[in-house]
Amino acid sequence: MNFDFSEQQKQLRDEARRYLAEHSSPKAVRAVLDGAAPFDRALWKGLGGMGFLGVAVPEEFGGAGAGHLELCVIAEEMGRALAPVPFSSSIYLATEAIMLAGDDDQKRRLLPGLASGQTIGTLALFERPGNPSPRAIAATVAGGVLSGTKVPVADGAIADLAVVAARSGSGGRDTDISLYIVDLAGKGVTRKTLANLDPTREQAEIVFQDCPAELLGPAGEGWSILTRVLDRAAVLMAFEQVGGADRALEMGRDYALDRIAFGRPIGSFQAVKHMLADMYVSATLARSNAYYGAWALSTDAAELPEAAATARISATQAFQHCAKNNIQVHGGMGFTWEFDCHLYYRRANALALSLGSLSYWEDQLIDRLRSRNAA
Amino acid sequence: MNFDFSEQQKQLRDEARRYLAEHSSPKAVRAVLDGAAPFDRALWKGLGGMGFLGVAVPEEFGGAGAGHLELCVIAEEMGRALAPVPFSSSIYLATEAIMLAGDDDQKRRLLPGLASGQTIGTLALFERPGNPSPRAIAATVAGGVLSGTKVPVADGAIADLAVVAARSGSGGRDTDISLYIVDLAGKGVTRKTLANLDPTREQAEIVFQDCPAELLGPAGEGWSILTRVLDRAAVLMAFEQVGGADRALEMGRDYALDRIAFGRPIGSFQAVKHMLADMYVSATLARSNAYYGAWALSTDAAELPEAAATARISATQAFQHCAKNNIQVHGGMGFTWEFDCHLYYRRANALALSLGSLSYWEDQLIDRLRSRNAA
Amino acid sequence: MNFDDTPQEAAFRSEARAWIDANAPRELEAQLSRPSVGRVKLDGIDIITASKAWQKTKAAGGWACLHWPKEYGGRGASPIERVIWQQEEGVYDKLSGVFLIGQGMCGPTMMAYASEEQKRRYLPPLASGEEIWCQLFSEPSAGSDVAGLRTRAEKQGDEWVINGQKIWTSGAHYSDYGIVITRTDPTVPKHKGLTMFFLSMKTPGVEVRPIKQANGGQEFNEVYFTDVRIPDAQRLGAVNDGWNVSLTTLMNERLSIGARVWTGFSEIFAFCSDFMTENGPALDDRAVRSRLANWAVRHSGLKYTSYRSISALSRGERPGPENSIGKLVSGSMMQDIAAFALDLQGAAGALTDPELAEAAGQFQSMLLQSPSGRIAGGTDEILRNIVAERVLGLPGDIRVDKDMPFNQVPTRGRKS
Amino acid sequence: MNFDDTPQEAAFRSEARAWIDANAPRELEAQLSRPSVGRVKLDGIDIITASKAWQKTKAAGGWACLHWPKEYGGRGASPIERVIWQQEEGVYDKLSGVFLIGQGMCGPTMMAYASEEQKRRYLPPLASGEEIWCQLFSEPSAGSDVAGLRTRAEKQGDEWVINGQKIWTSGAHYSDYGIVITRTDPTVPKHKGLTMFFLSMKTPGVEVRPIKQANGGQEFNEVYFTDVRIPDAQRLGAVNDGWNVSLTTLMNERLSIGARVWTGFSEIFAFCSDFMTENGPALDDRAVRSRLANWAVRHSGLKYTSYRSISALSRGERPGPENSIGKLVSGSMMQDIAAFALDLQGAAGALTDPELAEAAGQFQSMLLQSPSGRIAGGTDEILRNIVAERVLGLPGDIRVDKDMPFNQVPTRGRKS
Repeated sequence: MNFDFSEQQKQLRDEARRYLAEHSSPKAVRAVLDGAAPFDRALWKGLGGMGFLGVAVPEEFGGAGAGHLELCVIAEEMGRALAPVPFSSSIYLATEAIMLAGDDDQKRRLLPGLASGQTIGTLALFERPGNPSPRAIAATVAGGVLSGTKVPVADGAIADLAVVAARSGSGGRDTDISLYIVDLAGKGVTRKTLANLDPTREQAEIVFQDCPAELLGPAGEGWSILTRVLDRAAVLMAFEQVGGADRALEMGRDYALDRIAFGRPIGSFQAVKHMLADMYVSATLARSNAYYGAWALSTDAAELPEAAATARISATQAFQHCAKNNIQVHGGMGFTWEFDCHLYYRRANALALSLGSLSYWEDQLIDRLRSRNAA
Repeated sequence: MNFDFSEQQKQLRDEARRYLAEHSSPKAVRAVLDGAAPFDRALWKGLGGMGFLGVAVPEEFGGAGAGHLELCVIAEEMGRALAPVPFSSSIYLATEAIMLAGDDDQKRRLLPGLASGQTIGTLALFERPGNPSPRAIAATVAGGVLSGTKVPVADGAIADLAVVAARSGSGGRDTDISLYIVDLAGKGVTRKTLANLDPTREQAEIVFQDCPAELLGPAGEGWSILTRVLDRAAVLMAFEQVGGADRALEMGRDYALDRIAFGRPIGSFQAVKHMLADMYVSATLARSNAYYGAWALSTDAAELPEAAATARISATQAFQHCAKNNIQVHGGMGFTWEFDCHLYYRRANALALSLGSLSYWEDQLIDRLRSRNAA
Repeated sequence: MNFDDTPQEAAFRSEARAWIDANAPRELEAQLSRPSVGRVKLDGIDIITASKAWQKTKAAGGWACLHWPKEYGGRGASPIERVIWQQEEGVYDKLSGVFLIGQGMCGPTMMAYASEEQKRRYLPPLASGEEIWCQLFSEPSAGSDVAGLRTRAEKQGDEWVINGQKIWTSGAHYSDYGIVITRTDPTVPKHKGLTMFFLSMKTPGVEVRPIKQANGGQEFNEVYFTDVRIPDAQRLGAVNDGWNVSLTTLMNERLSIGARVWTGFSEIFAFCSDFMTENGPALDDRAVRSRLANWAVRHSGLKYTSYRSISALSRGERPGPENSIGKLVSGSMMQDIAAFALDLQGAAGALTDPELAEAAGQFQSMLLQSPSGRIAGGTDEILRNIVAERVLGLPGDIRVDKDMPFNQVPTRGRKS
Repeated sequence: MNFDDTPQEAAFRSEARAWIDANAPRELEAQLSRPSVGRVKLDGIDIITASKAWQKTKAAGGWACLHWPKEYGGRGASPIERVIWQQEEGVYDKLSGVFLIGQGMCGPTMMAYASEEQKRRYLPPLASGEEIWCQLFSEPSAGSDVAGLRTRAEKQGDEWVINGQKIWTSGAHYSDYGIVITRTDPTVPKHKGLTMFFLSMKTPGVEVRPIKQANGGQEFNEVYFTDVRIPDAQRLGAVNDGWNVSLTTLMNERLSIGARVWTGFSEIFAFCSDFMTENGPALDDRAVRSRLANWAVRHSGLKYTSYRSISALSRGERPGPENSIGKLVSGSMMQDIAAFALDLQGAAGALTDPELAEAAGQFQSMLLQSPSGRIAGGTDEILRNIVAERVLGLPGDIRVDKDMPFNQVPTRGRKS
């Protein structure tokens, strides 16, 4: 058994960490936070140049042709560095959807741009408050043109193309839903950036009015493809969350060692020690579950649905827990704008909601465990 | 505002505490635990003699004619002393049901015995695993005779009479249910004591076969009466649980002050201090909620349904929490038969299930808050 | 056991109610009734201006600082009368926020330690809201461990020269005066070398800089002292007895029992009643119900705990440190409630624009504000220590610096 | 990343599997497969007898104490081979419980500190299960603080005389030998005056008394020493160096990684799938699902954490104290799971008779057993300290007794 990443994969992780330490420094993150730009374009280009964006894309489509395990280690570092770029939207969602459901022409046309970072993609799924559900999709495609409103769309205002879930029929059935590729620079697209919990990641409303839409995957199978895309994204996002949780834990640990109160490091008080120990526990469980997800993703195992839900829940809990209690360890300083604690807190809570929230994945997990047990 | 018990009520509490310290000592509790007898008959007689059993029963029916606030303070002391007697079954359930729904003749006939302790009563409600529900009642009364099986019945093997919920019609409707008084010494009654979590309180299975049954309250209103009885019992039980929680907290605190590890009292370690602080918090919230219940019960306020559910949930949580962590504070010694910690742990978990468990009362509380908000 | 007033209390209540009916700024009622997280914002009028106006009206009518002696601008009322007043004042109480620290903490300290002349000069305008006070205690290196403060005061002739930095000073930017605790002898153990003063915030050398908080708000300040000179007459209490003086201040904090409990429960219950999931109102979902029920009993428990404290006050007893549990319970509860509300909203829960977000974005604000609820005014950890030590009688933490000269206490960790 | 064996591992696995297929006591398989809380009970055969028989068979086949050197009764196997063996042994591993302490802790200590002659005498029968060993460390006044022990050993000529009391000695009543740590110098700080010995449990003056547990079970003992005389040759390590010797013992505890994780999750999932509420299977209830999902991810997290440890072993690395989290997580989880299962059962949840109770009473047993899961083998609080100190590098607790002569350390609290 080798339930760990290979030496090469670990080297890739180290490389990504070094690169991001330099190019996604707290200062760079804060430039986006403070509104200088909706994302760090230079960093995005750099990541493309390093080959990090297309690491899981086959060479024939312009990627590095490595695999999903490689993408997992990069995702972890993205989370750790709070990289202010549309990595999850473009790579976990748009690229994965096209790799999964695109025909050869679509892959040839679209993947090279996504893999290099030339093109930014996203997934336009949500239309109203609540979790992913076919019943919540009202956008329609008729005669090859899409109309409807999607909100929120992560990185929606900076993306070049969107994979859009829409109804291809009017029967109101789950099988009326298909996926489409839409050029966001095309006519009929109106976009608006919306204020959100984590200003280092963009969120938008997109109104589509009679926009040309290109079918992605078989008509009527949109929801089942989407489910598989979300599962894959859940594993990748889990690594991003684990990276964030780890960094928040480290920050808390470091502060507890440095900060003196009552004549001794606050990390010598059991209240603080045990808070950090509990953070370590949740971060460790989340990491192990993410590894399970990575194994299932990389081997396309039958366990992927349950592994993805497990990884997602565990990572969401860990990042929220570590980010929240990192502030607590820092005390008043942790609640200043100046300290970086709130960046992790914002990111943790924002990531917890993307792809569907905890209660959604809890429900999914039980359904999946039940059907496996029944099988 | 006086959101507290009166001086006389506090004196009654002190009196009950003194009496129980002497007559319901750990030694007396352990005599029942170790199986010497199903309950402490001498203590029961003594409690009757002190007037504690009939404190809320009107004087004309042989009670002290005080009120429910007085009964609350006694219940608290019963919980604190783990009194091994059928107090809750006979007083909170049987006596309350008869006071609430009995006609004048029934009250005259039955209350004096219950108030003095001469008669032990109980409520025979449950028939299968799960929480209180009219749909779970299958026992039937036809032609004035009852047939069916009730399990578990608290104090069922030692009680003299039972208030029994049974179907008076075969329509399967909630309004087919009525309450009956049944003489447990009569023919057709078969009883069996069942092993349970808390051997200081008896649990039984009762099989009724064509037993004479006397209607209590209007026919067809059994479930609505029962709901009111359970609400009243929930408040009284909450006091018993608060008493237990308080004592478990005290035991933990005392041990933490006495026990030395690493050269100092374990109560000087924050892990232990904060565990005890959290126990104090839950015990205090439970006490305040129990007072709210007591106010509603004693004034027959419109808020009683929600106050009862609130008191019940809070007290159940507090007693379980304090009893469990009292063992933890005691470490290995807390897990010996010799130390009294497990007596509180057993009682806390047993009381949590009687009258319906936490999840049942949570559901009830939300229903009740919702209807109040709608009103 | 009852919720009824005594005859005297009832008389007081109806007098208060009648006066408020006749004098309160009704035009602000609707705005003040909106749920708000953190500092209240009003449309069209500055909150300080509105607060000063209402306070002035109250002072003129004899309803300011009820429990203070009349000669210092109060009414000489009993603690329970103060609670009744608070209940009757209702939402207008939100206009007292800016005076809370001055009237609740600085005033009592002045009352205990200032000269008679000073009390007659400073207390009435404090009571009437004409002058606002702040409290300069915390420092960057002295948060939970307030006695670890480093701001120095050195005697030069009949003056003291203060140098150093304070932090988390609420309202410093609109305050006229402040009480400040300083270190006057660093060679003795930390609690023994402190001295308290009061001073005008306009004294040369005092500089106030706002702190931007994690949620983007600015409610607190840093205050820098550079060669700030004040006369010895502005000293409160004996030289090097400042720790005991500060305890007076902090004790008074505990006396102000809120008759209202804010935990976010009412808000989340209302939200779950209204919010429609695919399967109907969120309130029908058993998982939601279970969470709500648990918050309901905590909310109710805090509410009736405060009623029990009020009853104790009514009997003339002093409420104890038991009240520390309010913030301990509500702090993490609000954080949980906010996260749960966002969870129900799904991806849209990340949107913060009040025009777009569900429930006008109140849970998004609550989420970003809530970490401070577990820190400001005593961290959860300090509060648990207070409960454990002062209520349960457990031993204090081991204080390695207790008997150590302050200038030998380490200032950095990691094997320093 | 894969679950596959290396070729060597695969060869070892198939050899082990074949041998087990041919030799395991199949007649016990069904009984051993039943869920069990605490000590396993078998029908018709005593667990000790059954365990000794299987261990003897394994020893004869060269499958006992796999990682021990061959000359002491082992196989000289690698740590990963040990894990593979455990996986293949499956439910028969329940027959190893009575040897766990002897082989896992006493053996390695003997290996490190006994004479060659002693090792050849004692280790092979320990490995083959002929002789069972126990570990005599804890005392009534020395639980989490093991070094606070008071059992004295005094040198008289070439012998040591031991007096005192041990507690929580698992298996003392069926053990042949034990290792015992004693205080040999009470005038020096507590860690410095300890000495380790081994002895026959039949030595005159050794008296074993079973402890009745809170759940009614009897798995542990008190062991009294009254003028027990043993030769100096039974000393392990230097005089007053017993603390270091004990660390060898305790370190070895951590090396035994379980390939199985027991949290109660599978049991509660199965129960909720089967149990019918009024509205259908409990598994359909959203409140139940939410709880289960949270337990599922903790169970899974522990499982894959152990897989990661096994991978580290497989690479030849030593697993770290990270493994402490297993018990920390599963301890309170089992307590919560048991309480929740009873909650679903309502009033009937209080019944403990396996014939009557739901799911054969397993959750009732779990509830009563579970408090020990948070205490035995290191309390939750000690485990959090270990994680904080050894994994995260946070400072140790302040040890007031560290440099204090042991006989001056206070023994009772409350201002003593």
